[in-house]
Amino acid sequence: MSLEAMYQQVIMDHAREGHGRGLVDLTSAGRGESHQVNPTCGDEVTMRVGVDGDTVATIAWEGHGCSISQASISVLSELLEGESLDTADETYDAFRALMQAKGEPLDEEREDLLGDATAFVGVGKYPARIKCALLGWMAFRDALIQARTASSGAAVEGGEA
Amino acid sequence: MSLEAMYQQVIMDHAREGHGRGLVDLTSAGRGESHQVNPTCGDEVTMRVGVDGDTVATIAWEGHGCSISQASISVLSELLEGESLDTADETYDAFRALMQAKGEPLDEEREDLLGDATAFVGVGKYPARIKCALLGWMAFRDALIQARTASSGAAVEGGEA
Amino acid sequence: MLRDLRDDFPILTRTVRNGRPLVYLDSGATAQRPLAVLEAEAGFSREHNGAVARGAHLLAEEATDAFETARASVAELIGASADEVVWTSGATAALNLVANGMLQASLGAGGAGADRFRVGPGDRIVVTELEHHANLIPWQQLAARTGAELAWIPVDDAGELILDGLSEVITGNTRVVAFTHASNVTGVITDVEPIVRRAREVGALTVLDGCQSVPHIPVDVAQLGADLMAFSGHKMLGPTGVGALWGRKELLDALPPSIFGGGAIAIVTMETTTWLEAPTRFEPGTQPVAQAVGMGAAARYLMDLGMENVARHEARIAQILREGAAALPGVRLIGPVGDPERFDVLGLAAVAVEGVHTHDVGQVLDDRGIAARVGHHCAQPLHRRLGLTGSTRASAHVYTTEDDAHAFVEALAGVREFFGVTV
Amino acid sequence: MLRDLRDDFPILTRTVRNGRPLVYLDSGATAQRPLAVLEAEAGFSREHNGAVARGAHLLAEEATDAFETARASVAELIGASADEVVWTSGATAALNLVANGMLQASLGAGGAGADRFRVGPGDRIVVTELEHHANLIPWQQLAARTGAELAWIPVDDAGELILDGLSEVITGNTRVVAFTHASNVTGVITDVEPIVRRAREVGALTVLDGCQSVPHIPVDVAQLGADLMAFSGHKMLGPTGVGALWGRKELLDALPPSIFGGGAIAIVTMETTTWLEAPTRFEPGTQPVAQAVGMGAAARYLMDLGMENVARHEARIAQILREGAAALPGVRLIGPVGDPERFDVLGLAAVAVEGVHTHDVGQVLDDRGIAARVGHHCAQPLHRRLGLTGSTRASAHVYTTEDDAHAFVEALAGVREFFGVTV
Ligand SMILES: Cc1ncc(COP(=O)(O)O)c(C=O)c1O
Ligand SMILES: Cc1ncc(COP(=O)(O)O)c(C=O)c1O
Repeated sequence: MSLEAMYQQVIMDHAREGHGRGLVDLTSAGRGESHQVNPTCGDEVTMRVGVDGDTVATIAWEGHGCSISQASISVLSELLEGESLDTADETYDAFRALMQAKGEPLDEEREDLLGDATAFVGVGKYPARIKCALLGWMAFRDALIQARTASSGAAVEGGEA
Repeated sequence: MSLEAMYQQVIMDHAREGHGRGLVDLTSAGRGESHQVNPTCGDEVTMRVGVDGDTVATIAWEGHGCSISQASISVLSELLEGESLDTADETYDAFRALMQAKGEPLDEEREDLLGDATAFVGVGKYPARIKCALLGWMAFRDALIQARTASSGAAVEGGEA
Repeated sequence: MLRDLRDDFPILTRTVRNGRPLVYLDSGATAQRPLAVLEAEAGFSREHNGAVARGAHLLAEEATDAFETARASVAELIGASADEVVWTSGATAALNLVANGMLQASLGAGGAGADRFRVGPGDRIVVTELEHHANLIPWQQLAARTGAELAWIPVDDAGELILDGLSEVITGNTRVVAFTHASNVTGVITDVEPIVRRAREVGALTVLDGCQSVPHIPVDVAQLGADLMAFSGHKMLGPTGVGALWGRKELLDALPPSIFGGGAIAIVTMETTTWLEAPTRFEPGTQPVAQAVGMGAAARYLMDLGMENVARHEARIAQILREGAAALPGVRLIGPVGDPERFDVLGLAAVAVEGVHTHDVGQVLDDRGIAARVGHHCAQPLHRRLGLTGSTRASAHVYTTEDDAHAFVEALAGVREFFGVTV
Repeated sequence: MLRDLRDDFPILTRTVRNGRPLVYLDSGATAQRPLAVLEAEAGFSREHNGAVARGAHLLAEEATDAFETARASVAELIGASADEVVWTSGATAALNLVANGMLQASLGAGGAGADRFRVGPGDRIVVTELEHHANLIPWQQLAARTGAELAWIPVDDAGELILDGLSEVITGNTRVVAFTHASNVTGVITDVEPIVRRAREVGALTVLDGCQSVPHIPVDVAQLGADLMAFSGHKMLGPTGVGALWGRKELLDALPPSIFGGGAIAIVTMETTTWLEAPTRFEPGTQPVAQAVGMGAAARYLMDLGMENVARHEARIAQILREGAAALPGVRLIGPVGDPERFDVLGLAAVAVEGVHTHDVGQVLDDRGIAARVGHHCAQPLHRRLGLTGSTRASAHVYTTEDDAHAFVEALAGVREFFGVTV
């Protein structure tokens, strides 16, 4: 595989653009925050996720890292903000599957879900870089679980009040 | 080398006889005692050496070990009790040399010094057994140094009195 | 039974003293290695060597892959999952990792999660009287440093553990019970269940020394029920320089590390360090990578043979060694003859010859090309308890033949005569 | 200069990504091994494997002999005597052996003889700001466990140690000063003399990290004047899984052990243990025997080449790497360019490329078959001090060619363009 195939233009663009960058304060009832570190290189991300009912309302983050990790966080932010919780789960699973696929494309259904994120297919060929691509997704996953718990807790509390 | 060549009859006899066995109380002005352990097998010897003027007056010991270590202590006791300190030193050096000689005999002069102890020549072929043969000699050396120090201390004190 | 596998072990074709063929009966000390292991280790160095988990280049990737695949093989051998297996430099290091982690915890490391590892005055640490020094001294010293009390399950005159009074030894204040899965002297395979049960009752951790079990009998950590287990590569047909600690993941994640360095950490400042999860937190510095690959190959080799088959083969050897030795006049077999049909003893026999020192016995064996072990086998307290300073041990592995075992018994039969000892 | 020795290293003929020939520039992480080492290690296992210092049989004798001969070779390489060299599983283990021995002493082990190893509140432990984690965390944790204070010799903006204010850092209450002989990031060879002198003035022990010096330049412990020094086998063309601690004999004899097991002891009862002299007291359990034999062969290989020749060869590589990298726009060389004529830097260059993350730099290199190292190289505090999270490092050894070094500089020159970064 060529270097150009790994660093597709979509990735280069996202790495520069950084969708969702900036740690805004969240206002949704369901809020979660996660901090993840890649121990090999010291790259870090802090991500906040806000949940509104069944929807991922907000994704906001701050961090630094390689172009793969930065682009991956940017794609994730663009892809999942405003999506349903179910779609977020499925997309997360699809992205993990893509990383395990050793450079092979997934089925059409999951490719559709992943959109721009399919550009990361080449990363699956480089085990050392999978951690980079997953850094933001791990943070998202972790923050989302918290946000959901908080959101359903708030609902229950609300119900009790 | 055959087993018989290592376990010469002299060695077998000394192992049984155990010259000098029995930890008698020493009365010489110069007295020393040493305790040595072979860590591989836990064999131990406690040896007392008494020095009178220029002479090794008494050698007494207690301990347990393999036939090589026991025979070696017995030979040593028989060989050095009553000898001059100089002869004791030379014999000690000769025995150590014999152990390093990898089974080859030493020169005639040192063989004469060693007497029965030349029978241990075969041990030098077995590095793991050299420690066994040396156990008593180490104890002797150590106890002798103490005895000498005590003896010359006593002499000085005596001189001062 | 086992296929004919002598050709897999190049060293077995060697001759030793007086040109005699080698009869290797010292596998309990260190086993010989099959070509599959030698090749895995050397092949790794020749073709794939790189820094594990640290580089972004191809060799680093291949090395990481080989290293982790080996971990999975070793885990499979003992029925564990890979993230519960920590590489160490050997079983001794693995046992010390636990005891020294508990020392670190006792001195305050590890926060609240490390509470269960803390010991101090009023607490008890339990071992057995037949432990190998590697599973005694770490605990003895942990007790000495922390003020905890060391107690032990005693052995009877035959060298067997006395499990009757367990609840008086494993008392309510016991924090950890460390014991061997199989004795390297008596050959007896420990009845693990009552000890683990009693330890659980009082909330004590259990640490198994699997050095002599993992290489010789089927071992399934889930079934054994202990919390942690140590074993070595070189005793299971693998290389020296590598071993493993298995432990329940949640325990390993909470145990403070006691060896510190690179690769095991998340964030390091001059003042503080945060650690990664297990197993990585316990693997600072460059690991024995080629050796781990070799140990993985050894695990594969054993699994291909089938551990049941291995155990059955060694039970047959045990029978020849133990019944043979026990029947000789003036020879004392340490431990029971056992019933190899029930797999209650290992393929080894340690004996004391009346009137002949173990070093002298060993010399006679060596003269006949038989490599056995002499001395206290790193179990001084057990020997002392039995009124001995040492013994002579023959111990088998997959490549040991019945002829090897017979040769030992036969040589032993002539020892007393050679030294002129008569009853 | 060096003879042509590429053929000694089988892995160098490999191809990597896209069928490109391997350009191995990650020797600072782990070096490749010559056939002489691979053969010594495998040949030992194939023909002489036995339990060291424990058996009375021929194989045990041969194994012991090979193990001790290897120790003598390693000692010779650093100008020490054999009984001052302790085998460990690596440099990380060796450094921890010292720090954990001091912890044991601080908790009361070792009697009066261990007084000089005790630290506690009011005492100071000194390291430097550029240490590898392996020579930082053990001391940081020793301080945390004992209440001693950790202080460090700082680095300047260029990454060089500031030796001007030594007496403010190494104060009268300093008990130990641990510092690297050569930085694995800046490549600078430490001016050992003033640090040792000041440490002696205040009666502090000195512990050198010789990981990056012993494999690359002539090292003579007597001349350096430090008290203890750690180094690894795998960085000096030897196997993984083995390393060494050198120390003055009287210090080693007094330092309490911190890893406990068989073989290192004189007498063991259930309650107490007495230890043998060094080096044996620090070598419990089955040692990395085959690996020690391999490390001995590596020492021989280096001595046959001549360490002056090795240093001269690597100085030439250093020049190409460092001058080359420093001259590239948007590339920051960490540490000074140095004057390889004066042997003040190692044959390595760690660089930060403006606007491009080290992982991305590494990917470009990897694509060209160049194996370099990316990340913080286990020196987070140094990188943080320099305002970086990571860097990309090329590091050489005896087999590195000038072409290898040029290939790195050339590939580096194209990185920023590939990622569309312009000044
Ligand atoms: C300067 C320095 N110290 C210590 C170490 C640790 O050595 P090892 O990983 O062989 O234990 C290294 C290697 O990573 C190093 O470069
Ligand atoms: C029962 C037992 N435990 C522990 C050990 C120590 O293992 P190692 O020397 O491989 O660290 C041994 C081997 O000598 C053993 O037989």
